[in-house]
Amino acid sequence: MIETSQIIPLFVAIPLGGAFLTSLTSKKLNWLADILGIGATIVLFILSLVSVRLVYLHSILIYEVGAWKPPIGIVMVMDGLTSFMLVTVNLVAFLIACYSINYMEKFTSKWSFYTLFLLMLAGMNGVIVTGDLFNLFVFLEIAAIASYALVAFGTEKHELEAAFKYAIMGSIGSLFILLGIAFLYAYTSTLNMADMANVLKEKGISNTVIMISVLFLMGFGFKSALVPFHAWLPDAHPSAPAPISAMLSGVLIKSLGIYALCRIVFNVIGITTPISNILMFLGALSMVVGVFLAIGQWDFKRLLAYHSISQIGYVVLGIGIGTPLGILGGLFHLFNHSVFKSLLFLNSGAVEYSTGTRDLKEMGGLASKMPVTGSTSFIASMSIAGIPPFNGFWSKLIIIIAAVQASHYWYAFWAVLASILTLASFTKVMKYAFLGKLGEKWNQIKEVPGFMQLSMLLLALICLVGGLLVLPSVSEIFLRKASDALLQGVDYASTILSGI
Amino acid sequence: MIPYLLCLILFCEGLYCVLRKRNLIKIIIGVMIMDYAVNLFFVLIAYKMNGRAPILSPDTTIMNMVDPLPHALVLTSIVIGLATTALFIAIAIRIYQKYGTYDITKIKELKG
Amino acid sequence: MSKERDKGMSLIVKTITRLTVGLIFLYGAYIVAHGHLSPGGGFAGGVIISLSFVHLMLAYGKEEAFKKLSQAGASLFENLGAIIFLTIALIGFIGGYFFLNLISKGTPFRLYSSGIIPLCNIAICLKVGAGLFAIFIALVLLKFDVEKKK
Amino acid sequence: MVELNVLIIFMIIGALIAIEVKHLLSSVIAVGAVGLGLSLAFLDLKAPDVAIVQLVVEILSVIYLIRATLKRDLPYTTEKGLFLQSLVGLIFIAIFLIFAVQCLYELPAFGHPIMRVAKTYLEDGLAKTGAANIVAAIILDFRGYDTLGEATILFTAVVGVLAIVREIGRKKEMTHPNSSQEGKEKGEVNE
Repeated sequence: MIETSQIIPLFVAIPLGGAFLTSLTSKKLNWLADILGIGATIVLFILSLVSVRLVYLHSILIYEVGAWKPPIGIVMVMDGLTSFMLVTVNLVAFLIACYSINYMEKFTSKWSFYTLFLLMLAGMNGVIVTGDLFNLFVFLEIAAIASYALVAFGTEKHELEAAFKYAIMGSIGSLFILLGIAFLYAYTSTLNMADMANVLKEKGISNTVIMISVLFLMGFGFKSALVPFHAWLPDAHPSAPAPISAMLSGVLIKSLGIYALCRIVFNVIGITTPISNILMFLGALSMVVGVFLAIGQWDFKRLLAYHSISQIGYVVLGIGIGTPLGILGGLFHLFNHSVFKSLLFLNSGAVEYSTGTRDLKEMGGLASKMPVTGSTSFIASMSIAGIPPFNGFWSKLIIIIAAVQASHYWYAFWAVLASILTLASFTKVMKYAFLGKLGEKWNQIKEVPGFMQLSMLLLALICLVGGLLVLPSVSEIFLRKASDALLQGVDYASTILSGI
Repeated sequence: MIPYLLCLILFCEGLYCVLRKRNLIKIIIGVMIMDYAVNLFFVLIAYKMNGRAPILSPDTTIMNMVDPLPHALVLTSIVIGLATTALFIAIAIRIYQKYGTYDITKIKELKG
Repeated sequence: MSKERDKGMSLIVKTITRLTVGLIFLYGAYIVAHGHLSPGGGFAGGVIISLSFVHLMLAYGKEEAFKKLSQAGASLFENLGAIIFLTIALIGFIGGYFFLNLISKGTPFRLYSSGIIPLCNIAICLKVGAGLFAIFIALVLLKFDVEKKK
Repeated sequence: MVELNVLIIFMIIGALIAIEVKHLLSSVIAVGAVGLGLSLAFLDLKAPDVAIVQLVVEILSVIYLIRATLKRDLPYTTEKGLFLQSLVGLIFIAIFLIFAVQCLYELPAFGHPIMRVAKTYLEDGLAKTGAANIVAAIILDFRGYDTLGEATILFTAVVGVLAIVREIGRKKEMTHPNSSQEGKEKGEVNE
């Protein structure tokens, strides 16, 4: 099994090597940066698809870094959830790297963009594949620091301000996580997650465990912008360049926030009823507050950012319900959201690229001049609003059914309400931006360049066929494996320690 | 017990500074103080009564040493703190260039 | 760094700096080389080396310091350090594992011992020293004035 | 461990001064004192590696901070009209402290760590890695992957700082009503 598990460190080594090479070689040569960025991301995407196949064959892969057995050394783990997240992250990253070739022409210093982009990707992949708590923190910080710098990439007034706010809140979240790790280390005297789960199971529930759960909830709540901790997101996500907004909203808050939280809460500490209730409550709150704040917005990207809060609420609600169906729905919605929210941010970037504005009131009738952008953003809007054949519908349906089955009728009601309000909000976007009469001053605009069109079309295609993932034969290899990884709870420990 | 408590008070002091102060440099200082407190907490939980520093020497064989693992973690965490501080300072100086002040109440351009 | 500071500080400071800066650099190098035997290591040594350059720049002004290590040079060294470190990690694949310590361990308590650890220390030292100095240069070169509004 | 408590109280007082003093440069100097106290506390806790790194890092971060505050016309900080906010902050902190104290009783007592994993490092570290300094053995061999991450974080910060200090971010003139018009007509690119 050693040969097949050699694949795991590549998920970190390739983007890191790409980043170092980009920064070393392409300060003068923009095309080299493009090639390195695209090359690294496409290799990673193919490897992530391979990893799905490997998980299907072996069900769990474990790699010991430096040949040290856990808990002495660090292990990397690849199970269903890991490969699911890897596919999500690397798919979106590859398409966004494609999009950036043209879009980032408008900015100076392309090499530092690609370097930071690849470092952020390395950080996210590192968080996903690791099986060690402190290592998770280190890679989380890589991704976070790269994202702070990327938010300020345009170096305009409001971008710097948003970046400062984001950086401060993000590092407070990180410090809470670090304090939680310190408490856990003092309590269990180990850092390996599987080993830690074993020790915690022996000791049972105590005040310390509750305290640690609260610290992690606050820390990862900051990272994933759940409602009481969401203040940075509506500033930071719109201020970044469009590909980075797509990356932040699409995958960063999920891999740093939701994935890490789920991994720790489900597999290390063990889910209990109070934590599950808190998760459901926070999810429902984010869902409703996010959508209400989004309705009044006229700035395209800011509106999308508020919808990110709302959609993250669906994911957390689904996972918090804790039944197999709920977790499946939550993870499926996570995948769908990363696809259609990235697409929407890329659309907003395309509109900004052509017209130079983000204000919905100034647009109108753009669909006639920009057919690709218009049609793909129609698909994405219908998808996020939950209209039948598109993927968003299926995942929301599963979450609502799961809430009803677990007799949380109120949460189901809030989910339906938020979905209706989302539809209303996106009807507004379509009406003001793409339909209606073409404004006088937009007669000269052109459709965006080829690579941008290509990545938007591919994402729209995934939105269309994404619903097929719930078919029993398909979900057996992809989604079911991921939800099984969470459902096994603290048995994670015995699975891993026996797999060595 | 008492060192743990004092260390947490230091952490809360930093948190108070971040929540309360309205000056960019003061906020950075608050984050630095929180960082110090967490690092101190790691080293406190590693301490062993009458232990030695975890460095072996050829002539003695005393094994009553403090826990070396948190020291390694703190080394990493100090570097992370330095990196974030440097980034904060760069952003703060750029904000000063744009607005001419470090006062956060005067530079609120973003709404909501 | 205002205009009059560009030429550096007074003669006394310059003389003292000339005497001490080499020693500081040497001390950093010593800490790096003995990282696996005594307290210290690549990180501490790297910071000390970068502090010696910072010291030079504060005392003599920008031009003198750039003659020793320019910004391009600093970021080149930083990249080299990062790539050497990653390469050391990847060389482990020859033995079958990422980060495998496959060089002979040598005799304990000697300078030439413990496999990849001293090499890693040197790579980290290059990276940290050059990187922190690059940040310092970037902050110093930043004009600390309010931009004129048009 | 009286000296340790004294050192931490010194740090707490230093931090209070750093937070409350009006003059920014004095505040930075006070932070330097806190960092020095922290370094001494590490030395007292038998962590010489960490103490050295903390000392040198403290020097460097104080230099960076002084770079940001070395300006004559910087106004003194003023705080006013934030009574409600400080009240909420204080209540939150009080709740946090009360809960934290509850669970401090359940942690192993001060000076008696469990050392489940650490025992292996101390006993086999020299034989398996050949490094006499166990901390160096951990950061570069047992947990070398963490150190790769650490080095990458520093690299990220350097590239991030270089990206942020660019004078102009966007290349050409754009009709951009939401953002300000500054920084676009500036001269050369600062890379």
